[in-house]
Amino acid sequence: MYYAIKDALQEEVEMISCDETSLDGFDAALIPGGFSYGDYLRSGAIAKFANIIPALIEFANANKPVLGVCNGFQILTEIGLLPGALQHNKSMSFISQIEPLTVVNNETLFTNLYKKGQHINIPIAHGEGNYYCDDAQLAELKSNNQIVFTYDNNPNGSCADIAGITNQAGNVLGMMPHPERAVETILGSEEGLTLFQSILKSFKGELNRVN
Amino acid sequence: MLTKPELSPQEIKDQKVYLEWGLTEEEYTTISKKLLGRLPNYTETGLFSGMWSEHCSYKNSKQVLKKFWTEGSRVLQGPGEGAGVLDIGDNQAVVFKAESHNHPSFVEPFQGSATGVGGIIRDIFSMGAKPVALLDSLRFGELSTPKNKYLLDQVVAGISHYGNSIGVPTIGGEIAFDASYDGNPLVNAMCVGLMDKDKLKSGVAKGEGNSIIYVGAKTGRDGINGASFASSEFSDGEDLNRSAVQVGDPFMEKLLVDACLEVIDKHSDILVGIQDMGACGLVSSSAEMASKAGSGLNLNLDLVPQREDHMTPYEIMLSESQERMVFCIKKGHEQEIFDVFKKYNLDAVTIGEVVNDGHYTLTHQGEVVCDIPTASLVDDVPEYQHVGQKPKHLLETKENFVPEVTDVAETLSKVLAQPTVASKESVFRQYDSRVQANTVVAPGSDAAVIRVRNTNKSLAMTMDSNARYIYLDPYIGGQIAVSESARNIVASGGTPIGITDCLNFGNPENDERFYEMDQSVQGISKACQTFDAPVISGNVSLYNETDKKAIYPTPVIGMVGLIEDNRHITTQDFKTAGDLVYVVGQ
Amino acid sequence: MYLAKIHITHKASILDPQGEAIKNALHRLDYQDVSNITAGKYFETTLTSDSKEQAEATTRSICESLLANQNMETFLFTVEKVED
Amino acid sequence: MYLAKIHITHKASILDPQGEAIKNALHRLDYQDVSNITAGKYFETTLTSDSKEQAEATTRSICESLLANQNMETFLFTVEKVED
Ligand SMILES: Nc1ncnc2c1ncn2[C@@H]1O[C@H](COP(=O)(O)OP(=O)(O)O)[C@@H](O)[C@H]1O
Repeated sequence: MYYAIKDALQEEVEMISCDETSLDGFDAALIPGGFSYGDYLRSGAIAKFANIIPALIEFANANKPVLGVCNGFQILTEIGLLPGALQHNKSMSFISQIEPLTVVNNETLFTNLYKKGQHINIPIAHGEGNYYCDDAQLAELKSNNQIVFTYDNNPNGSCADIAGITNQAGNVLGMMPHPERAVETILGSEEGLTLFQSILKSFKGELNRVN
Repeated sequence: MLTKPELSPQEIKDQKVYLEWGLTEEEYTTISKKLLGRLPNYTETGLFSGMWSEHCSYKNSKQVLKKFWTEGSRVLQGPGEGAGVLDIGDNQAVVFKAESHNHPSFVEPFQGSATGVGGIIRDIFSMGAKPVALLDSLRFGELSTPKNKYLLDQVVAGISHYGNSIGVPTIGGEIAFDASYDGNPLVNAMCVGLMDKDKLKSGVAKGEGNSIIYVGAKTGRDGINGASFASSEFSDGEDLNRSAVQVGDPFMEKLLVDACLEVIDKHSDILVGIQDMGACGLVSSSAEMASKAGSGLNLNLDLVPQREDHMTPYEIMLSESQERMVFCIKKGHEQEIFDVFKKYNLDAVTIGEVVNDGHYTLTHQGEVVCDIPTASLVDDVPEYQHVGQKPKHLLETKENFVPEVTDVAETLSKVLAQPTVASKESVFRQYDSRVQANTVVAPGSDAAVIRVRNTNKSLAMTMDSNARYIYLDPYIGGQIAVSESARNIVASGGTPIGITDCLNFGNPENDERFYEMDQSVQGISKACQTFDAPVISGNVSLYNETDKKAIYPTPVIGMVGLIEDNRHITTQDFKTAGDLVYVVGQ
Repeated sequence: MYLAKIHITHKASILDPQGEAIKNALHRLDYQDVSNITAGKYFETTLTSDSKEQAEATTRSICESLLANQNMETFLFTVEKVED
Repeated sequence: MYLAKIHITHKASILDPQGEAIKNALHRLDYQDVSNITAGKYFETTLTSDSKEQAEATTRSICESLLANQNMETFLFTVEKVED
């Protein structure tokens, strides 16, 4: 994630320890994948008590962009910034492969450079990526246009083929696929870079950059 | 083993307990008469049994290993350290090694393979390198039995669990099935790391008064004396009397990697030596570090972080608890190390110091429980000379068998349906092959490719072996194994630069099995020389027999190639309809 | 000292992938009399709380905050006094 | 119909990284009265066996063959008759 921003997007990026308590001065928070606390108990369950979390919630509530990828998505559901939960894949085994997705909503600050209905290939790599929410919640996600990405051939059993959703306000995106692993041709795809460029674009349009 | 009361030296001699622990009569006599001049006590006998096992001492294979070609212009570190190191230019080096975890994976396939991965990763970062890729080579009996299916599932799940959690991509490997591996599956893992050439570290303890620091997880009663256990044949009944299984904790290891690399990066000047605790745990790591410099050590076992109560010196020294390392640190600078580990919430404790008298001395609860020459554990191990004999099946020539193919399409689809030949996607899709975002060619092609960030270079890597060829002609078969690896590297755009190996064989005390090992090593060595790809590291797993039946001779080759220009990277698949297909070679 | 025994189970209305996988495996292995199986978690904690009430309160609190994900799981526990 | 309740726990002396991770998290969260926690598994199965003995035999067998890894875990279960 760090290199995707620094090398591919060529923007300023800084790694913040989970022990920090402030996100002051940052424009966007990106929560990468990667088995926080060993993923013991449930993915993201223990991470929700990291020192940085209150600051993250405040940051999100201030309507600043927050992106959680893979374990980052799991953490966002655990701390309640996104609805639902991520269960074990239906097959009960880890799945690592390149996955075709559809961009369902291109009107978010994360997807404004994609076309609506565009098919993109992004790698997935997870054991607990099976998105679950109850029917009422699903209806709400749909009516608010919160479903951003869906799988073309649902690999893990997610309800309604969901691969990524935003919160109601649209400033928090959680997704299981890894856009940061698809930012250079040498890695097989650049189709994830568009997501980061979209964030940048929405900034350049709307906000004066801090720093 | 856990509840046995400690026997006196005389009782050990009278009851011949050392035999149970894998020491022979002659070895015991050498120890008591020649090396110590007295009877070893319980703890000392335990230490000898571990250190003198094949797994730690290579006493039956040294003679053969000496035949490997280990030179070449790129070699910065050949066999003998945690892993081998090759120069790849621009002050960068690649570090790699393969390791077997066969026996533990049979006893407990998930944790056995997981801890195999954990162990090989520690070998890499203990040299100062960041682990960038994992590969695995697996052998099982035919998939027609539930037991073999279970072993396959669990072994793959264990590798996936550890590699994925720690965040090192598993990008290649191989699997084959054959009845000869029934009851003796092979689980070999290889790790590749990258480092700045000038950061190279070694596992040595020297300088009187320097501190021995223990870091990482606490010591429990896991896999006590596993090495002498791994070095003996086993029979089917053994499932019942195993000692406690080692459980890996990849999250702990991730912290350990980060902490150790921080020490190597920022505190290099005070770091005299570093080594991981692998087979035979604390005794083997510390004694090997000391023996390299001809030093002695004083260790106080009460200071060793312990997970369980009432552990005996024998258990503390021979525990194979995972995720632990030993440092030798310049006297007076211990606090710098403690500060680093504190940040990561890991134990770091001074447990003793280097001395110049050459003695390996352990105290426990105020008593000296071991006082022996360090050399007796490491350097004085007997080396056995074996003479091979050509196996009978190679003497009886059989008539050439020419299969009759009536329906080519049908035969082809039958061949493709063989588990050994069929696609391995169901396995490698369980491995996170893209974490770290450097994977250019993921599993599914000839060799896997990892780019070296911030350069225009990449590394290609592969693991290969074809045991049947080696069974039929060990010398030529050994050459074929290396050649297959080299073809995989070249077909991916790389130049072979070196290999590591895992020598999986049966009982070396059997002349025919020894012949297979000896000949195939010579074949491998010859091919390596031809390709200018030296052997820089490796591992030996002998006694792979169940009820006297040995596996096929299975030396596994792990090869790394250098791609000097990323434009040379090539993948296996056909690209466009209408392209011409050429066959090259003979 | 108190001992809490905690059971975490999937809510009935939610598909339980682990339970399903095990059920399928059992049917393949010809355990025909197993009609259903649900998978959950079990924890035992020892608590040094001053009273049973306090031990119960602590246990409830760790279930709610950490051990169970109440979107999909429910918990049940018992607390008993044990020898120190 | 029979209901079996199955508890699977770690053998003593086997490292339980999950229990450790949870314990550390609880201590960070200032649950000081939790002195220890072990993580295990809990299964409930319904069986259509003809007798309680048969239900017990089946349960034991699936514990041994599938649910528990006897290298590292031990199991305990109870079987009771329930309404169909
Ligand atoms: N155990 C394994 N782990 C990871 N990748 C594997 C494993 N087994 C096979 N593969 C991958 O599957 C592909 C095909 O392997 P293999 O059948 O051995 O091909 P070949 O015979 O052409 O070398 C390779 O990319 C290889 O790395």
